[in-house]
Amino acid sequence: MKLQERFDARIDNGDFIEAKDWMPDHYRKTLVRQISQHAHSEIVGMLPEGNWISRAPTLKRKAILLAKVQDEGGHGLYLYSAAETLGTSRDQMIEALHSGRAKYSSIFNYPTLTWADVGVIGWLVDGAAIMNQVPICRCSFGPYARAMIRVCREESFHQRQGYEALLTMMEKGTEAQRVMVQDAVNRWWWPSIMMFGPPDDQSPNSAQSMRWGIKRVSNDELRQKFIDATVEQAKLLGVTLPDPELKWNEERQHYDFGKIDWDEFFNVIAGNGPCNRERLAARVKAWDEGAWVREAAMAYAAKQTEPMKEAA
Amino acid sequence: MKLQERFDARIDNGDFIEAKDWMPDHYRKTLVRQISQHAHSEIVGMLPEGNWISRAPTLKRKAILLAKVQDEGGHGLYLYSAAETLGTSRDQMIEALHSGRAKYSSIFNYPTLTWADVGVIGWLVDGAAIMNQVPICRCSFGPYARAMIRVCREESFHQRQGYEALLTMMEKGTEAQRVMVQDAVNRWWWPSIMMFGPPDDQSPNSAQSMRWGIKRVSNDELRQKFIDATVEQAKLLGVTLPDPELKWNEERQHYDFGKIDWDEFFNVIAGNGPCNRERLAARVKAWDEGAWVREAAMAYAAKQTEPMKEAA
Amino acid sequence: MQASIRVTLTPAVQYLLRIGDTALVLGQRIAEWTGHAPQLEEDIALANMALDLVGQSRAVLTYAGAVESAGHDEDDFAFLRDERDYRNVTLVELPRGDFAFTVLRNAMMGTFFRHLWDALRSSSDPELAAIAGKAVKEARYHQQHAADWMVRLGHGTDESRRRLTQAMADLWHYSAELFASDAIDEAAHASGLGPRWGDLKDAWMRDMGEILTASGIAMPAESKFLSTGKSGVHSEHMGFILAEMQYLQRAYPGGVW
Amino acid sequence: MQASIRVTLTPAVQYLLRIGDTALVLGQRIAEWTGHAPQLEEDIALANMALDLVGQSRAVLTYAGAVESAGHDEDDFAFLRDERDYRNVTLVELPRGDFAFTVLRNAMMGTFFRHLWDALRSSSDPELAAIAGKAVKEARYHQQHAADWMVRLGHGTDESRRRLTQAMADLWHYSAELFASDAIDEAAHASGLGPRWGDLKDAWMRDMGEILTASGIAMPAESKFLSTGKSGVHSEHMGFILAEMQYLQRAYPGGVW
Repeated sequence: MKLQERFDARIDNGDFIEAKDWMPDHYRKTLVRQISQHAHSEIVGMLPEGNWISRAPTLKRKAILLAKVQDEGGHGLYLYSAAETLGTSRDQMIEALHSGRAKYSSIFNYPTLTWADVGVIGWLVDGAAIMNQVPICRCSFGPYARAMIRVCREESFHQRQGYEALLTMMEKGTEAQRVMVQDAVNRWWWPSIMMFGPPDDQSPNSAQSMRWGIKRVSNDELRQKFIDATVEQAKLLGVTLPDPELKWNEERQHYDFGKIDWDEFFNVIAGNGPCNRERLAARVKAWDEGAWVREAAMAYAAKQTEPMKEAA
Repeated sequence: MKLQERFDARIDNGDFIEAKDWMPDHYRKTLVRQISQHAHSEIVGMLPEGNWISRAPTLKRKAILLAKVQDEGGHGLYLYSAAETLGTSRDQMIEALHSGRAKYSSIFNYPTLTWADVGVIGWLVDGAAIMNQVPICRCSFGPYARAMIRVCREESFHQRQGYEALLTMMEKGTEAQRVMVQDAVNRWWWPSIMMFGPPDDQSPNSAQSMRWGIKRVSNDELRQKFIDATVEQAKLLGVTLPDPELKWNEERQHYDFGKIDWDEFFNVIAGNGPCNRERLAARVKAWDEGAWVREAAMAYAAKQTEPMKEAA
Repeated sequence: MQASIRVTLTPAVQYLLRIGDTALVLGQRIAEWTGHAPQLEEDIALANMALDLVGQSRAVLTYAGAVESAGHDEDDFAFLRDERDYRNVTLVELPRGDFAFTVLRNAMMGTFFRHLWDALRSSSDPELAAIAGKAVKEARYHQQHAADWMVRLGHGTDESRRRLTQAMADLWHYSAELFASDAIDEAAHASGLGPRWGDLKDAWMRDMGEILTASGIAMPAESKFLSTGKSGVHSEHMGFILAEMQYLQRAYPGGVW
Repeated sequence: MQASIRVTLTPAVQYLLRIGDTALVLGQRIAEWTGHAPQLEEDIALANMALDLVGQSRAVLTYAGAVESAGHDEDDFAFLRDERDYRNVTLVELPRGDFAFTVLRNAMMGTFFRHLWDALRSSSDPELAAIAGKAVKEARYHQQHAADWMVRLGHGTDESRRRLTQAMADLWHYSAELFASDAIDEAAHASGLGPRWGDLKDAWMRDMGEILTASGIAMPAESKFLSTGKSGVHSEHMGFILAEMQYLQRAYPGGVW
């Protein structure tokens, strides 16, 4: 198995695998699954925030939010392209999403109920996403790693904007606004720390992904790192994180935290979260209602190439 | 022409003509046109006010408005029934409306832009409608006359409610509310006095309708009566009617008023008013989207009678 | 005045807001049909139902204000309350959908309200019992009207059956929230204010079972989905309902209407 | 603060509000596609256009505030102004419709803005001229993007052609308002602030004629319909746009965002 050996050696050596290189089927499938899931998350993730574009409270915030959601569409685009280099078309991936075979990040199955949710998504959700994604910038598959570098740069800009929006409300706003921010934090905190996935001992695919250099850091390690960073930011912001067991552990040099309700996590993954059906329905509706547009564009493109064929 | 003579004698005598009585074709057609147009006006008239149900400023006003719009639906129902006694089905009349052959009152082609419009429609538009309709309670065609008695009673209730809503804002409200009321009066005044139709010398069908006892009072006479009554109500309300030429004429014992812009009137009738297309489109959409419901109800009803037929 | 009110959310107040808000938001949704129904008779019937629901809401919200004793009237509750303090079940805030969706929701909610008002007639509070005595008659009519249409749609055409089946797939799982009893229910039960909503489930299932059987529609299995509007965590539709409904009161501070 | 502002509607302020409001409301409508477009590239392109329009609106409204000299900033204008003081053309407030409707409206408005901004580059006011210098490039892209889609839809499938034709029937007659010059235009023309909008008609008709010819769509006859949003008499859609857009500012008096 010379190909396999060469592949393993390159992985061990920390080289990038490129799209035209030989790779094991399972590696290819794992990557397609992960990259497309990531792309789907960007696309579905446009919905909860997009929900507030028409209601943004100032024109500046409207512009920032529009630009952010547009960036998420852009991330979806690079990621679909990266996955396409592995031989699966964007339409195939979208079909997998719409049929329910492919997943997207479960966090987007929670509703955005107030304007503060938009800021909190920037701060906590994008913050957790970056924590997850930074190691992927060193992932063994080149096109994915390169897409992630650009994604992470933009995400960290979004995170700062989200935090700044919250800070404005907390520092300069009214009591009603501060209540709104705290309420949003209360609702998003636990789902955010679930974004790192199940505990390491219940994460069956992690070992293989680590071996292949697709995953670089474990779920629990990333979660701890996120919590440690976020506690400090929450203090600066003046909000309380809704976990009474959250406290500094001098010995571990980390924050201890309360028990995560993994039943909720798995229930949402299983399709029973507050917005699972609506998110998927919104995507399917946009896709189905846009079918005639895509068909028209293809028909027109075909007509443009026909004369050339005839001339040939 | 014995039938014709007997008919004329009954008209002259002030008797009611009933649906199964002989009547001239032209009389029948004129009535179907007028009653169905009146019914269509009730139905289309549900739209501009219905537009504010979801935004009514108090629950009491929401309830009053809902009840009013519901009554308009009820008026449509009696009027279609009255017209149906003349041998034209409701579906035929609706088809005539949707195809643009049948008319409805042009006043409903103006938009309701503020909450005050709802009050002003009650006060001025219902007020003008009542002025037009009271004489029809003595119309020669019995079913129409009887339907109008009920309609007029309810309309005059609506008019009082509209006026009371405006009075509340003018007397107890804020300056911003008073500005809103005056603005609505400014926009609805001229269209309201156009509701009586063109001047008598340009109203070609009036003479025949008068002769038949379908019309009892001339357009200009009704218009004058409405203006005389309304000027006093406007004073009590504390609003200005937007006509600088409006002033009491001691000699005529009536208010003089400015020149009516009949070009606008005919332009709106011709289909170019602010909302003509949208009103008709809303009705056609409701009808088309409800087709499957009506079909289901008919299919179900047919199934229910089938066993009886089989048993017979 | 246009800033939101702060509501003292005692269990009794919350219990009442759940009822008043559910009636109000359902009324708001049903009223959207006015002028746009499949036939004139339904324009009238649906407006009439919306009117009943708004009326029930007014009575209950006014009473909730008395129980809260903070000087809030029905309009303070309706127009100056934040989304997070609204306590209606999520089912009633979903967009109106097509006529099958509306008919099924009305059947589900008409049946629920019928049994709720029926139980509330024995409330330890005579005022709430009196409201319930009037409302139960209205709810019976709402249930019957919706049930009649369920049968017509279920046995009408292929299309009507397909649409009703689709409505079931979209709506049924929201029913779990109606019966998820919690501390608010326990307190109402203990004080005799009203029933635990969970205790209405059997009667509701029996009625709905009959309606579905008569319509030839299968009852779906229970899912693990549980909506949470009753505790103030709504769907994303709720914000748009309130923006529209409350706009005038918010934009004209100090207004008298 | 959440009560509406009173705007001093001098001709110059009105002229500027017409521009700023038209950009804002069109941006609001286009942004509704974000997350719901027929393909991801269009989600991005439409969000980008909305962003350009919101940006143009911010610049112009800020400048209108300076001209009015009553201390109103862009957000006072956007969020605390009554519908009757909004001065956008009616065309931009119509609901977003299907993709053909959006593409046609974008072609009409992109073409209009392109010529308006082009003329405004020679405004006697250097600040407005500077805004125009940036905006004209954006408008050119908006026009081109819409024109490309017009051709694709006009020569794509029977359905796309049918939908584009329907969009023409629904939208074209709203174009008259763009060019109905009045005293506001005369004042702007006289002071050199900007062109009479009526003077842009020939260039607009020429461009639209080319786009329609390239799309195989006939240009309809002129009608006598004239919408009037520019003078503050809007369609019934406008109130719903503002209720949604302004809700937060209205409901959180004194808020800082």
